[in-house]
Amino acid sequence: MPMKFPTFRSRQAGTAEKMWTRCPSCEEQLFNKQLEKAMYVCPTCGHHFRLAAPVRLGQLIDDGSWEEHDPGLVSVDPLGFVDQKAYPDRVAAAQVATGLRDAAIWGTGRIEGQPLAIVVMDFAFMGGSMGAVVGEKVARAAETALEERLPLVIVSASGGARMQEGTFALMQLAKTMGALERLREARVPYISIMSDPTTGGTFASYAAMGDVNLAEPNALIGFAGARVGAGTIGQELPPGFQRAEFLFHHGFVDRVVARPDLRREVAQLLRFLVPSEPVHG
Amino acid sequence: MPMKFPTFRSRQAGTAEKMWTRCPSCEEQLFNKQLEKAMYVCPTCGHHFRLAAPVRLGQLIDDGSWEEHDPGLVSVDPLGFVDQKAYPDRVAAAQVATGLRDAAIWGTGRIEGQPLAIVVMDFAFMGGSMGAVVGEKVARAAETALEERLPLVIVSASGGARMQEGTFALMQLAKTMGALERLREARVPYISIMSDPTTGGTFASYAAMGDVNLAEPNALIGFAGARVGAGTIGQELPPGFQRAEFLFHHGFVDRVVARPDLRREVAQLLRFLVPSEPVHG
Amino acid sequence: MVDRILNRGRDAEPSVAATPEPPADPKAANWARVQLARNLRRPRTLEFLGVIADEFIELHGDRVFGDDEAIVAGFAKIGDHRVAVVGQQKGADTEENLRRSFGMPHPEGYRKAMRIMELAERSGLPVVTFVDVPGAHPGPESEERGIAEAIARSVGLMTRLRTPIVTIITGEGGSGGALAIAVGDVVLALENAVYSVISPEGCASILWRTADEAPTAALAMKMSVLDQQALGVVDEVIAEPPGGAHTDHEETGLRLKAVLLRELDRLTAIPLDVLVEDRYRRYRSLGAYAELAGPAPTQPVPPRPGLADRLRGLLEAGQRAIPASPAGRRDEPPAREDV
Amino acid sequence: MVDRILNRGRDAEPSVAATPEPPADPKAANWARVQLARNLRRPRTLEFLGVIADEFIELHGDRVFGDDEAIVAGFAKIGDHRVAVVGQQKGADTEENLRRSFGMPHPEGYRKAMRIMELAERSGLPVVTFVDVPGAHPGPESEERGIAEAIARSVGLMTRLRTPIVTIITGEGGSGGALAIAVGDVVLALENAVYSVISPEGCASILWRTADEAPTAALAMKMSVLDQQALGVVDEVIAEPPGGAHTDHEETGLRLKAVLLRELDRLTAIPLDVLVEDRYRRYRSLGAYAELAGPAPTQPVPPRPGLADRLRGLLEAGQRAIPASPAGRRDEPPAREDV
Ligand SMILES: [Zn+2]
Ligand SMILES: [Zn+2]
Repeated sequence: MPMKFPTFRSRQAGTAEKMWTRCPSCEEQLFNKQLEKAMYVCPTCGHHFRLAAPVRLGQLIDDGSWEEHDPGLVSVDPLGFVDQKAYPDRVAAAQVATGLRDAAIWGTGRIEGQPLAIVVMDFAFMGGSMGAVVGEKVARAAETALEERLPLVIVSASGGARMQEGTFALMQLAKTMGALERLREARVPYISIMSDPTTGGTFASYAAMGDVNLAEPNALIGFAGARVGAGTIGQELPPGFQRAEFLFHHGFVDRVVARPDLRREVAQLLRFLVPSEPVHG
Repeated sequence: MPMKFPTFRSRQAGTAEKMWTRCPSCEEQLFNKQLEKAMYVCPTCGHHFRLAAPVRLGQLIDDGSWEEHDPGLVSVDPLGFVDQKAYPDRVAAAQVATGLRDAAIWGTGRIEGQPLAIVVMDFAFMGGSMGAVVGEKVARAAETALEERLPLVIVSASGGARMQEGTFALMQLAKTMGALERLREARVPYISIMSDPTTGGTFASYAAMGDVNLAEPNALIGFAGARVGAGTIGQELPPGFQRAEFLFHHGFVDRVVARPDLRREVAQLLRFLVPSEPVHG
Repeated sequence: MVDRILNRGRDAEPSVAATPEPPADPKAANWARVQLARNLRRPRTLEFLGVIADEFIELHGDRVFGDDEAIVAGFAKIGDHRVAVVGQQKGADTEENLRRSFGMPHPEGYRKAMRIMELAERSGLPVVTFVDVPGAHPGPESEERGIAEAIARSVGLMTRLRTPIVTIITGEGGSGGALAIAVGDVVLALENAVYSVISPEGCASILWRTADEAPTAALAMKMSVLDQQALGVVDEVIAEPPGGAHTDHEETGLRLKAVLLRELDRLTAIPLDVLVEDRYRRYRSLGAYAELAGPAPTQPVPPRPGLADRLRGLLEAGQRAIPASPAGRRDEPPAREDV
Repeated sequence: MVDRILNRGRDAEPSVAATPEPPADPKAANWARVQLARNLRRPRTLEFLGVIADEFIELHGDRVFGDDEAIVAGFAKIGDHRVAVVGQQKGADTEENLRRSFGMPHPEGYRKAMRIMELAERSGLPVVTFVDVPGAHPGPESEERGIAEAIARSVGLMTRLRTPIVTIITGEGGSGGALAIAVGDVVLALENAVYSVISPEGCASILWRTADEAPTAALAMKMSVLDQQALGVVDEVIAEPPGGAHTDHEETGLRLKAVLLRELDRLTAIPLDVLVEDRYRRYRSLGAYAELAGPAPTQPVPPRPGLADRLRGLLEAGQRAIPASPAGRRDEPPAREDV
């Protein structure tokens, strides 16, 4: 049951005159033009703003190298799920708000000239939740990366599995991990980049399993909701709990990378991870 | 430089009249005949006495199934090592005292009818220390197990590497682990049995790496000497530190098995670990 | 060990309290199933093994940090089949429940499971998993020691393990903590078991803003295994004795055993390459989506900063860069499942 | 990162204090080397990389428990070779020394090393290890989290890793804690490095009953790498600048780099099957023993208990069954090495 194709309005409609953004961390008022030049990192306190998928791509890959794959994938409503709102209405609203069809886009491109397959998630689309479309895009990206022996990069920004798709959303953990395991066996490298937030089932599948795991400073990264973690168990949470630096300290993140260094570090890692000549097995 | 062949005296010479043994744990005086019937487990407190290699074999394998391999391997003195005693003199004394040529014997046999390769160490031979002979026997046992696809069982009783052989003793860790890794890749099962004590380099090589790790109750199992652990770091040691139950609690021992159950459990495990038909890879 | 299991089985014989007839109203009926799935006297892995296994030897430890008693693992002989077993275990009493963290595994539990599954692969033993996991342990140590990494790795391992895997959802199948031991060639389920991406309470508190709507969420998520069978997530549902599995462990176990042995016979006859490829396809195809034709609606990718004068695009993006407040961020609906 | 390394290099430029000429007496001369090997200003992994690497990107974490800063690991470009690097790191000051546990790795350090070595294998990168490990960390947490398992596993991995491995003993090579990152296709060593199965102090306290005899033990164990080269444990010794490596990090690094690049050129030209088989043979053949002809002196294996009347054998065995007192048991000479 394909959904009716939404009409996309420009994101700036009705907001063209808004020129300033307030930093939620230091409260500084920042001129959007300046903020964009700073890659959406607060010049005052270093807060890393969440990024729209196209903006993330623009920061990472070579100009003009992007080619989106499978743009036509859209969510359906397998459960006929209705909470305070019907699932299809939530999807349509998210599409209109973001200009995306779902919470991830994938395609091929280059970073400092090196070809790669890349998936970028967008938290603004229903909290970056992973349903069948996100899972399908990750799996297709991994399968294409394997066929063409392209390194894979996934930039996560997600609250976890999409409840409105029930266990189908949960099954995306197995779908994506299955594809990534084949990629690993074929010795095609995979770099996971965790941005704010990367939680729940997204963290408990592809986000946690990079050959190299990178994270943006202070990004929220965890499995259980902190409310649950504290609430149900009634323990006090350690300082910095579920932040990128906490994960680094506990051995699950290779490097915490400030956004301005991200493109350069990914390029550098790819020069090491991609075998110059095929590895004689 | 082969050593002069020692003359072996019976272990009981001059001790034939001694009929009693005092339990170091509960101080009970135990009649040796009774103690042997009890497999050298104190009937009063359950203390597991250390065993001579032949006694251990007698408790584990089917009567008449034992065939020793490479009995002629003896230590030499590569460093010309002399401390308060010359190394060759220590070896000769140990040979006379134990009736063994070195701290381990290996061969083939059966447990409840199932063929296997087995290595048994003897703490009474220079503290069960691992030099080139012990390493060679473990490596030959593993290589034979691989060729003939026999499951391998190693019963450890050792204070660690034999200092008198210097780095040659240390290299036995690599020699034995190399052979065991090939065994694992060939999917031939290996069961490690840790008796009192299993420490230092012996624990840090084959003893720790069984597909299944069994340990006797209260056996001392650890890497660093407790003196070192406490002394150099000045920390208080947790209760039961480096005992079998401590290792079990921390996830490094599958089962703590009382001696009377050991043969049965090994036989049961072998029935699961040895593929009925060759595994189609 | 088998004796102990059998005793456990006897400990949990039918209770005098009979279970209420499921009500007619679908929401109430569905919620009644959730209650049955959560019944404290429901058999767990060791109780099932006590009924169906002739031999069981438990193995312990993750070889890294500890031994998690919320997961039991070992070798069992069931009928003519020697298999490796991995399953969740709750306690028969409070003391045991504390020891077993009320059946909520820590990372050590999943790492032990992986170790035994890899050993089963090397030894050519099929793997049977018993799933009754409300969720992975949500505590801070669980996060500190990498619960998400352990779940992801275990799920990944099971997708490629070169030996047959039979998974049985016996009670609560909750989120990634359950899936971590539930990726199989065939997924069986007991009649009153449930399977969901998040607990109904968690779902309700996020989407309905109150846990009181849990029965509504439970119905909306179609978490009964009969609904899950219709969706293809569960392959076969095994009928429970009248009143539910907790009323008759023996009968429940025997019904389960019959289906399990049939599946083991079937799966062990399939060449491993075919088996593993079919398993991959099974999960590769789960989930529903549509594929539209036409160009991508996605806006053009802006060039990297440093290149000048593209203010319009920058402004648009600027709007998107505003994060929610840290407070709101933790549960922006409908963003996330919890354990 | 590279900058930071270079700075570290500069921090440790030659000290004004000149090193004493090694005395003539062999024991004293040998002991003087041990002191040089332990010199606090001796270059460690990051200092060497600062001199020899054009690029270095450090990777962190064992994916299980933590990140051990006593071990550094990552990717480096040395000459034309892209390699994975694993090495020990001490601190340049007390604060850093505490952070890096004075260069004594915990299990997490070896597990990080294994992760990076496996990644190197998949990516076709040779592995270079810098070894200056007095020993694995001897503390209780180290034992609790499986230091022995981590060492055994790492040693085993290195014996079969399908990529070239160059190991360089740069300072103290102490026991299993050093060997865990020192199994290589070729083992190089700096002139004043030492390699032993146990620290001379530990050896002396066990065999001579006093740590004061450490210099005697050091000579008896032939722990200088020149002696180790004669034994075949070390393949090549690299001359240090006059006064020792700590007096000139730059010159030491350049000498090391020349040999390292030559070995990388050589090893990367060898087919992997041959390389790994040769490595296996290298360690398979280390150690000296003799093989006597004739029957086994071993006494007949007594039958299992329960079968009666074999009192003599039982008595004999009975004598052997008497353990040392628990106190004496910990270090029955000459039973064991320490870390
Ligand atoms: Zn700010
Ligand atoms: Zn006693």
